[in-house]
Amino acid sequence: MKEQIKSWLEQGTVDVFLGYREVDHHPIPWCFTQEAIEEVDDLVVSPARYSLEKIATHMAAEDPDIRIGMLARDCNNRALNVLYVWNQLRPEQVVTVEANCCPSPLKEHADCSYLEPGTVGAYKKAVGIDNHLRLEAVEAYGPEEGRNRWMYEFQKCIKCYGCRNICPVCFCRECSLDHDDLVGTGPLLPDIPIFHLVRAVHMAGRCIDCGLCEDACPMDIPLRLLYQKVNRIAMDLFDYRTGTSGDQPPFSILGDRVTLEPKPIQPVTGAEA
Amino acid sequence: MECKLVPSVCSYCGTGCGVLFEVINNKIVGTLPMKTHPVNEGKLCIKGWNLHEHVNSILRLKQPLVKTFGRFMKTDWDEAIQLTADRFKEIIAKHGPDSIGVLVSAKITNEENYLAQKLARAVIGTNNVDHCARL
Amino acid sequence: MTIKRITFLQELLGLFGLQERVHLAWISSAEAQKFVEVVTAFTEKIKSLGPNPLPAYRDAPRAALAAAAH
Amino acid sequence: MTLSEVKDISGKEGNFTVTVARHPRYVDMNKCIACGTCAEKCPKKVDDLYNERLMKRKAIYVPYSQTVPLKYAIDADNCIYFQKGKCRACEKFCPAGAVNFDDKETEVALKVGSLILAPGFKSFDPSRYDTYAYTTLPNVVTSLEFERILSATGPFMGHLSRPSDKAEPAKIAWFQCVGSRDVNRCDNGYCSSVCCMYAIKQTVIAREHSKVPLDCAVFFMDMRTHGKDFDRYYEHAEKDGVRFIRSRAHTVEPMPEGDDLLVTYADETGHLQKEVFNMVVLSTGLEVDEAVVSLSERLGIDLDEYHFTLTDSFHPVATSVPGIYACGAFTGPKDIPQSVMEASAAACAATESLAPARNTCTKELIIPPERDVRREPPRIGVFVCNCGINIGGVVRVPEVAEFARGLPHVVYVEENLFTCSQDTQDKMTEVIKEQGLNRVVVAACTPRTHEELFQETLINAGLNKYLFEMANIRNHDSWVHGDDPDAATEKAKDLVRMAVAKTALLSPLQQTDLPISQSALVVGGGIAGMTASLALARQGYPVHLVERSETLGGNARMLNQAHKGEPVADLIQKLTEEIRSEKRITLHENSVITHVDGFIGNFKTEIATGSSREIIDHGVAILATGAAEYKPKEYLYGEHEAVVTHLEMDGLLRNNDARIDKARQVVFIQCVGSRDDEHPYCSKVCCTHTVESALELKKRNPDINIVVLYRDMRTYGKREDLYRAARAAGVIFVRYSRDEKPVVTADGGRVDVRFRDPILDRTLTVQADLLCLATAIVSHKDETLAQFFKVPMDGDGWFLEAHQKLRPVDFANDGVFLCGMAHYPKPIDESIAQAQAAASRALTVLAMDTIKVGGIVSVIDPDLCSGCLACIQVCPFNAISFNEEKKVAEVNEALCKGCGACAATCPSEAPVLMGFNNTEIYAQIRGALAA
Repeated sequence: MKEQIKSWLEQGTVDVFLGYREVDHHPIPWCFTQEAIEEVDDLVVSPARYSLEKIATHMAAEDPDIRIGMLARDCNNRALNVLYVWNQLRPEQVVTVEANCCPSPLKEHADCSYLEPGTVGAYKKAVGIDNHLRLEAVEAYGPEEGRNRWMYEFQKCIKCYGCRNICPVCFCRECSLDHDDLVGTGPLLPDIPIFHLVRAVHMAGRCIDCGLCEDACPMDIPLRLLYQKVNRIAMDLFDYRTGTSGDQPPFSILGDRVTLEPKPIQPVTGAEA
Repeated sequence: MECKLVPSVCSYCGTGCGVLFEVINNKIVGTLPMKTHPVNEGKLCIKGWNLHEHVNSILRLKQPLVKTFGRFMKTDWDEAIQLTADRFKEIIAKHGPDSIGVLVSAKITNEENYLAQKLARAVIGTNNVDHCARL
Repeated sequence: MTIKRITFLQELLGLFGLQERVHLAWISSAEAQKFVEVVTAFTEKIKSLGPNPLPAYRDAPRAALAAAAH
Repeated sequence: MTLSEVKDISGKEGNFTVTVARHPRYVDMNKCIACGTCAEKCPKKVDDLYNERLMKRKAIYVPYSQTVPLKYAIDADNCIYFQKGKCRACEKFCPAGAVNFDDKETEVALKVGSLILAPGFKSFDPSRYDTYAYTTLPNVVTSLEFERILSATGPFMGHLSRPSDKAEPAKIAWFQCVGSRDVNRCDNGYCSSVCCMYAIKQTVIAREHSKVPLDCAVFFMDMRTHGKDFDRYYEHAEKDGVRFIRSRAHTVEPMPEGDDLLVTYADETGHLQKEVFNMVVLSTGLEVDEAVVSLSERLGIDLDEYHFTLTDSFHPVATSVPGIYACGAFTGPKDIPQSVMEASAAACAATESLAPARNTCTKELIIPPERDVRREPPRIGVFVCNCGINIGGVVRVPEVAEFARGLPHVVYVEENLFTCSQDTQDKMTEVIKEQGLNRVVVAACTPRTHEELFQETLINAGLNKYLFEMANIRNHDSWVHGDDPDAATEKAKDLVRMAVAKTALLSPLQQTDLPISQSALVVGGGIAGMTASLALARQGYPVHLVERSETLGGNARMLNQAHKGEPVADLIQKLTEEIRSEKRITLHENSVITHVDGFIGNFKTEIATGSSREIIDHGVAILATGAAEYKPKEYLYGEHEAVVTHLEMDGLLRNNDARIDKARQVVFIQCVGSRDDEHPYCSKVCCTHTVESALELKKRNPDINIVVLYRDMRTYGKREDLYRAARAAGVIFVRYSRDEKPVVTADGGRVDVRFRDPILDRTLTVQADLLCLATAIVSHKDETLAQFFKVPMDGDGWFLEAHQKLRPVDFANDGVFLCGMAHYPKPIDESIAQAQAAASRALTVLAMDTIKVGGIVSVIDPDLCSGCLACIQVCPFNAISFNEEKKVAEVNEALCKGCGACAATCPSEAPVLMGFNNTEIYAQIRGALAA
């Protein structure tokens, strides 16, 4: 692998290569270049994941013609696909070296369960939502239970914006979550659940289930389940599987033929008062 | 294109979260939590996430200012420190050392905080020392 | 497209049991009667569902809600 | 010119003098404010003709609430003063002093170059159908009466009630072909074309209005739903439970008790049936009024035996007098889309010879300079309209006005009877100036109809026209909450509060002038394309005509004759010669379009001819790409030589093929590939074509046996004459149903056609020498072209016009028009009319030097755009493009229609829809929730 990367850098196939290197015993993202090609010997496949593709978009924004090599797990590849779709990187400017591990159900390669979220306490299991649950289990909550559990989780939010900041496919220059009309600045709690729903809506057809947001959340909010849900809806409605290819996003109008029928107004059954 | 991830410690409070500064072409463009840091384990609060903002802020003070005739004028460190010392002496002479309070911050290190209270008690002679973390 | 987006919203709100509070209908400017029917039916429905339960979560202490979750 | 009548016409084409008699109105149009006081005070009640005598009006009246101009008039024949010499109550009470009993009839002489006659039609009077008892039974109504009963402005305010006792009917019958397709009880041998569709529409609307599940039964002979999407509507109604009974009901009798009606009819098997209905609607046909007949006689216009204009298929809007054109139901019974098309076609034909005189009698509009209000604090004026009693009858308008006075930034409030009346407009202009208003809210009706009018007023007062907002307290309020004045008044306040909240934040928007390229591109060299090209060229504009094949003429080259018998080959030859000799037309044969850029007024199209490419500039485009004959996969087509399609049959006839001479027995099967799952539409022309072919075969060999297997014979309009002639000539017509299609098997050189005769109720087999399949017309489904011009296609592949009734040749994308079979299957005369109409619509663009762009359009803030292209994906008008250099999306103001889809999609709020930005909309929402 290291030889491959060296030859890419030497031959100018790529201008930079994004991987990891240990600095003071911490594996951190490292940008390898031809000038310091000897550093490639220190390259590690870190178990700690950073969003290399996000760094790549920052570089591409500075220099649109830059060619970037990247160490890529499944999740990185999915993120790259999404970034191609949304015109933030061009497929022809990126080459990847595959690394096998990914904590998502979407993973195709080796098991990397060691990256999955830590254990969850009894209280959270009882009144909140266990980060390990499968989406089906969350969908099965009744209306009131679902509301209580989700709102318990959202109430913990300290509005650190970590979920957005860490997200490899969040690239907007100005985010709707910074928009005064949608999310007021200052107050804690943030406007719940608006804050989380606005983000969830924007994640539909974008979230590649890398788990970085949940990893970064100081309050252990089960964000992955929330975004899995919106992606599931996008798949059911638009037949769109996020991150699987560089195809255009589902939310286009021209040539679209809809066979759905609006739902009728059902009378209230009285189950919920 | 030069791109570096530089490890550092968050300067906002005393917790000491590990951060990585994303530096592209010698400009800090972003802050990331350090995943393997034992203190924050890959998490940050909103202040930590925005460290790079105040580095690049146009409002950031890069040299001391002194207010003359109601307006802030640029000055150098020697003059600023001398002026402050002179004014402190003047105030202490006129109103006594207790008329001075020292407020310290979580943005400086523990050692610097210790030194600040030492300055207050031993040099100025006041017990009026406080810290933002106590507010 | 509208129907997909609204269905999307309904599904998402389903997590909180609020999907019933969004409704989509197509009414042309010539269909005053239908407009009245749809709006009346929907208003009735919202009234019977009661006030939006979400604001309570903002204001109520977390422990009380946790207890309610049981 | 209202209340006016053409008395006489002299002169000839290019220089007519028209004498118009202007009947006295007895009301001064300049003074009348249409307040309605006169009608309120008038003691004389008169039958309201507009409402089919189902209700009363006064002797001083406006015919209906949307009358243009909205000015009262005195009906002298019924006025007590004119009849008996005293009263003058209206004069006494009129607050404007508008009544003038001394008004006299005047004559005006107009000098014009051409004339268009559009006198419309008269609904057939069914009194002479004695067994339907229209004159004696109040619950037997005509379709027009029923239309008024369903109308919100009708006698029962839109509540479905029957005339005799105002009870809500639960069971209604419709009788089709009353005064149509009938040469026994009247002389109307033609089909009125529209009644099948309007009857279905009435069943659907009646069921929507009805509080009980309404039982609707339609008694019909052939269901003629041959228009675009009409068959789907029919099937939908049938699926919804409307009963369609194939029978001509013969008697309506009163029930001994109550007002119900006993209908007697014979069903298809010949059995007599009796059924009781609460109401019967007679679907009366369309006729030409006697007054129109006498006018035509005076003008020397030749009429046919049914009093419609005598036109030929190739000049559908020309009359026998050069320079006089006709359109609408006067040229033959037709529906709204066709009438609208013909109207544009007539405008095109009538202006063709006058083109050199264009823009010689125009006046320039003087616009006052616009006041810059950007630095002023908002000063809002609110005008609350009573709309006569439309709003004022429900909403307590004074209370709403008082409420508006207390809203922030509101400095002036006024209440009007009709805010839209001319005098109020003049006054509004004054008020804006006097009070220094810089924003205006009108609480009245819908911006859809009135926004432009009020914007005009703002312009006249020196204000930017976008500093205006309407609160729709009529359609959204008084009309829907007519039974609850308290709630309606509260809602009106909410609507006003919302409008004011938004208005305070509005900022002036600018439109800019963009020069347009005054030339046209016509795609498709069939009859429609050639007609449109010639029409535009003769109006003085350069035309590029692009034809894919090496010959002009399209499908028409395979047709022998139009339905009135005119040879098609002659027409193609004439048009081809004219195209080739017309110097303004550049003909691109063997050419295709490979790329299109631009928008209305400024298209750039790349045309590929062989390997060479040419880029042309044009201001408008007309799509006339036609359609194709369906090649069937059933009935042994392609497997047996006796089986041919329509066009192949025309070929055999044209070449005098020996098979025609030898044939003893010919069978036609209708709806092959039409009205089925694959093509759920009617191909419109096949029934007529079949009877034409059958008549031609009979003419050549009177002994030939012909059987036509059909589902519904759709020989609409005057084509019905052909159908009648075919039956008279001995052609046998047998109906089959979709579930039980004929079966065709080979039998040596002939084919056996087995089918069930529903009247004999037996299965029959006919040995046919020739089997002609009336095959469907299918779309080319040219999606590339659709994408080039950003125009939509419906599910069947027909180009989708902007509005099926009112804008039948326009696209939603400005500057692009359509005609011919690319729109829907249609016969030659309709294609020509539509081509002329498309040319006419295109002229409205070409005749301008510049177009206005901007205003309510989306603007993308480049600082916020991340270049994710989501807005480009979602824009239905392809108005957004990506600037590769700046890496941001940009909106083309000329293409943007202000739908806001981009603003809703953008994750970064980068696009702002001007006039509807987030702050304005949130202010409006907060206004809504503030109560």
